[in-house]
Amino acid sequence: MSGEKDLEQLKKEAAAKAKAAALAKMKEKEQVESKEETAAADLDIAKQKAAAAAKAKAAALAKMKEKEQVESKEETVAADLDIAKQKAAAAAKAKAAVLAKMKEKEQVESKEETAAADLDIAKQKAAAAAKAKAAALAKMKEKEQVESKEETAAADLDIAKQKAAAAAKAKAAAAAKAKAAALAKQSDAAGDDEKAKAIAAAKAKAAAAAKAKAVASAKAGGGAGDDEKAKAIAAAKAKAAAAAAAKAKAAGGKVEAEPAEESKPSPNQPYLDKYVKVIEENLGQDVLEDYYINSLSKDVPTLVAKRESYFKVAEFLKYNEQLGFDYLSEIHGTDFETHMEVYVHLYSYRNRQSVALKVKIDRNEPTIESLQPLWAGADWPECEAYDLLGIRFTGHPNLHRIMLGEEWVGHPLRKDYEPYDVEV
Amino acid sequence: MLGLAKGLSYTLKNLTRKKVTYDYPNEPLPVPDRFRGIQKFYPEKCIVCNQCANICPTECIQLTGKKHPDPNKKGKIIDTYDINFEICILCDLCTEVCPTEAIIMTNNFELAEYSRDELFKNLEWLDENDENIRKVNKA
Amino acid sequence: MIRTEEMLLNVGPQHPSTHGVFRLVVKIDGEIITEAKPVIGYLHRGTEKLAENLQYTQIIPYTDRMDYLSAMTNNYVICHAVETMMGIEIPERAEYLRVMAMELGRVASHLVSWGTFLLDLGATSPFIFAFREREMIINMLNELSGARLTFNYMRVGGVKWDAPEGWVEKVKEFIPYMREQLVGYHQLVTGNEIFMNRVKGVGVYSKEDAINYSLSGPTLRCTGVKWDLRKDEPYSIYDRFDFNVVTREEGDAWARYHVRLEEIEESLKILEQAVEQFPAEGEILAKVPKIIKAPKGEAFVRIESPRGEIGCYIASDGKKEPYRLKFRRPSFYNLQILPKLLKGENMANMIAILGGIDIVLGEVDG
Amino acid sequence: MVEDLLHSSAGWLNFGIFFLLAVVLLLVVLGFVTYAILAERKVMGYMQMRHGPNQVGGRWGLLQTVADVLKLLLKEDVIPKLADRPLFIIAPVIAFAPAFMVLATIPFTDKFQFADIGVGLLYYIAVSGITTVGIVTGAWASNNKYALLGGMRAAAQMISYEIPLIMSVVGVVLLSGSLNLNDIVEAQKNGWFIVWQPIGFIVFFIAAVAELNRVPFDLPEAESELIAGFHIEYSGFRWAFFMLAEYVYFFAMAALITVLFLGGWLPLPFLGFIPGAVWFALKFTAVVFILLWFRSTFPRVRADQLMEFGWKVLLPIALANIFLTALIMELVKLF
Repeated sequence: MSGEKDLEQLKKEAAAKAKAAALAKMKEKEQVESKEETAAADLDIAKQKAAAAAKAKAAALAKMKEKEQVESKEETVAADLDIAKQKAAAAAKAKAAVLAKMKEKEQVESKEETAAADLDIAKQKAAAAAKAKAAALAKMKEKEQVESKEETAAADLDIAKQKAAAAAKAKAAAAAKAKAAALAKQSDAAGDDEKAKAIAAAKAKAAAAAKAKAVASAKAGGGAGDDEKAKAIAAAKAKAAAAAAAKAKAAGGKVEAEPAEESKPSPNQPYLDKYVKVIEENLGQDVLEDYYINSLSKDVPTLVAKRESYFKVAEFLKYNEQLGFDYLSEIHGTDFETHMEVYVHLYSYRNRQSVALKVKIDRNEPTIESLQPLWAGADWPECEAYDLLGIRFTGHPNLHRIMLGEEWVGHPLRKDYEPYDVEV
Repeated sequence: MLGLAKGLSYTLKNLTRKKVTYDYPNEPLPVPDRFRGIQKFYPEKCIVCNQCANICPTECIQLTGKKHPDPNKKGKIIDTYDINFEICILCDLCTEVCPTEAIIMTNNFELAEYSRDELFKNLEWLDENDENIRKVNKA
Repeated sequence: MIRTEEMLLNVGPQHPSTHGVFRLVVKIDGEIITEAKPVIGYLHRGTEKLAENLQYTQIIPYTDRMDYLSAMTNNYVICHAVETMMGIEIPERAEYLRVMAMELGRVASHLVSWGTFLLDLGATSPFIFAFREREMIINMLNELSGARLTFNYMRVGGVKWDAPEGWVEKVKEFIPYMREQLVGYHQLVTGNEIFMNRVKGVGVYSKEDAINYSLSGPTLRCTGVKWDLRKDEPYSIYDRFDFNVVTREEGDAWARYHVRLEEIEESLKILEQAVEQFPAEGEILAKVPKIIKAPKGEAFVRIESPRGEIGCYIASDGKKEPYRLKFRRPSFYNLQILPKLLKGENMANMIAILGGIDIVLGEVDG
Repeated sequence: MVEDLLHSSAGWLNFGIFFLLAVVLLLVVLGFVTYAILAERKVMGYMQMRHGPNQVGGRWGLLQTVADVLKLLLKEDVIPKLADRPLFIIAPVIAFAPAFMVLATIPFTDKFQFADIGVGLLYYIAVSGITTVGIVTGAWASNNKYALLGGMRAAAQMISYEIPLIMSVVGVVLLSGSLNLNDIVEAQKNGWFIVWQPIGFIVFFIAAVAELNRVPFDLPEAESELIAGFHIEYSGFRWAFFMLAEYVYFFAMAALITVLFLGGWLPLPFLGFIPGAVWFALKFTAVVFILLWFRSTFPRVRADQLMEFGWKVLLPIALANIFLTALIMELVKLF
């Protein structure tokens, strides 16, 4: 409660507007967590003094830019640039988040700790830049998009400035570690309290920061794996560190998949090796983009085909003597915002083995060969993917909007779908 | 022909068997204690934690709280509490998350109304819905 | 000069034998179908889209409404997918409760399938008899979960409720009763010459066709493919039970009818063993975080529902809501073969074939 | 009584008497239909382990059908826009009138009969065929594809089963030596024709069920295939007419079977003290019950199998039955 006076002071100085916004936000149920993360990430950013960092980040963000997100993105970029120049903005923002959090009953104790710490920082800094804060608040409200963006951005910055991001920056490390811990140790029940505790603990332990940093960057590598371009930047520098971290549980990214196998070989590894060997022998080295064991999905061997060789691979999987995947269990598409993905789950009754085949396709021009000529069972599911995601399957005999009808506007499972209403 | 005769003998035997139907509107349908019916709400127990409104998959619960009238006491008390039974699917999640068992299920399931508006139940109605209250609410 | 003309006939979406809002546009020459085009989507509720904004716990009630005749398996598949991703071990008692609930659901589902199939063929009584037994199952599941159809019983990590007092005994008593009734079913229907003429050789497809068209469940096993995920890719605790995978070779409506009825018997066998092995006490919910978050990545699991292979694909970005949720809905896949089967059949066979595939429209349309 | 009237001179008085009698019979028939429907629902209910109607008219639901009929009378009369209006209106009448006409020849007891005509049996079969015309007319006039399919099925079924129906009674006619229904009953004094003509009875019974469009031969209105078949577009009282025709035929056919094969009003040996009317009612009820029993047990036959069965099984058997009967009669005469 030592920060009580300071709190009053700061309310006058900096948080007059932020408080109102923060109070309104309190009622938004799921945002606390993302706010924390955002705040932490912003703190991290705020500590970067070089303008070059902001530039690099802006570039990274620009790469991810999707057409529908332009507006919010511009806000974000602007905000980040400001932040990079001024420490105060981020601190105020963090405080706003902290104030919001304070009202949450369960977390009072740990949060007050955090608040006190934050206030110290906040005091050092000049009066809050109202404009930057407003932009930041707006950003906070867009939880999903912003969060992922921030993650990547923060990660990029970390990598770019690995030297600059010294262990002394306890706050950034703590936040990163908390985040990493939450994501990596899901099964260990990383509740909100625990995370808050982690922040406090990490603050005290500056030594742990270096390690947390490594984890964070490793994770960044994993996160970036979804993004082709970010991967190019991140993977180059962080790959070695990422492999060392070997967070098998964050194995969504391909980067970690192979090291994970080394640590614990999957029972299905021989099958994967066999499939890859047979495919590469017959179709050449460059038909597969990637292959790995998906340890989250009952160790199913997963092949990622290249866009142009997708049909060839599928055909081969069905007709090759050694593979013989005669049963199509499932085919569907997913909109990953940076790209579309078609997921095919095949099964061979002859060999009693499954395989998952994936292919990434361009989101703006989602066209792919139909598997209907190979497996008649792909007929309707492909229509469904066309209907709900807008993926066009060339060579499909009767591609129609199977669920919604031809007159429906838009493809609902796309992440940028807006319901069309004639009356509006 | 044998198969036909077998079938005939089976149906003939059923003529005298015990009837299995319920005399439903005349006699209330027996339902087990766990049965999920229309909610009952205890305003005095509610601490306005919003968990029920957050967990509701159909977002049919709306509630507002107000400051506690007694200035010495902290926290909030419930001001309005509405459940829209047009979209409520009686999934039981609200009672599952409620920390004080302020909202619980009853075994009443008859909810037919002549107007859709009447399916919008407010705090008073939910408070008065106090028959056949479920005995066990948490596993 | 007699001129014949093909008629375009709309069967459904409101038709007593389409088992829901399913429409079939058939071109008929007299009563012979020359072309059939199924039209679906009348019951599409966008479960997958809705799920993107719901927590995993909140999705479970939605799955109840997909295959509403065996909601337990739907509950299971989503929980199973999340549990697989998070690597949660389920307590033994919860596993047994799940298995018993699912197998009771399977019996109930096959009973409805049996009753409605015969109702489609014009026999009214079997439907009522099937519902008599189903009512007992539903009452049991009602006692267990608190609802008759939309159970919302399973949770990630276990089940919501423990078995009430005396429930396991009720299940135990039900098993011999159901066996006795099955004998009656065979007496009433199976040997009936009219029935046999209606179903034998109707809607035949080969093993290759069945696999090619991604059929699963009884529609696949009726062609002689010995494939049951409970046996071949055991999930839950199915590897502890001794039961057979029922297959037939004919691939017609008659074979499907038999596979379903015999599967009831196999389910009863599983139930019998589950009741025997049921642990006297134990946890029913594993230690799971309060807010369930699947780790970043993706998973696809499939299990055996009464209608076939029900699968669940989750792509997660580590949040409490799935990034993408997709159900592999067996009825949707099974129905694809319909246009092929209907070509050249007459109206009466159309009903028999459709009834034999046993679709649930909530599942077809998602 | 009726006999005298038939031979008396035509006049308003006689016409009035006839008219009155006809109305009485109509009411009796309507009463029968009312309770036949109730009986059907009750029997089916009991066989399916439920109660059937039990709300209107006491716990037996005695007024249920009355309430249903009242409801039908009060319903809006809907005629589809694209229907053939005159035919649509007249079809239920064409379907119903013959059903009532055939009742005239049925001898309920030795005294109670409206028209004792020499070719009673032929009259019955000939007139009953007209109903199908009404059904086809209604089906066609509805301008609905399901109705059309149902109507076509009805026509095909009538043609296929009318022939075995007639052929199977030829044996009875040979034995009794008359087409007059009274004479046929009298000829059964030495034993019912179900005993002398078992094959004929079975063929006749099956064909009769098919003629009645009842389960397992209810193809024209196959609920699960054609939804309601020929009367899909009919509602209210027009629909009631079709139902009425169906149940009056049900009544007539049960009566005819009683007369032809079960000895009409004749009592069982040593039980002659019970009046003929009671005997007739008992036998008649037994036939009705069997038909209802069928309904709650059997699935529906498929259209092509129905045709095959009629032409390839029933007709040859019926012809063989005639031959066999004639042969045995000749042999009996020889010795």
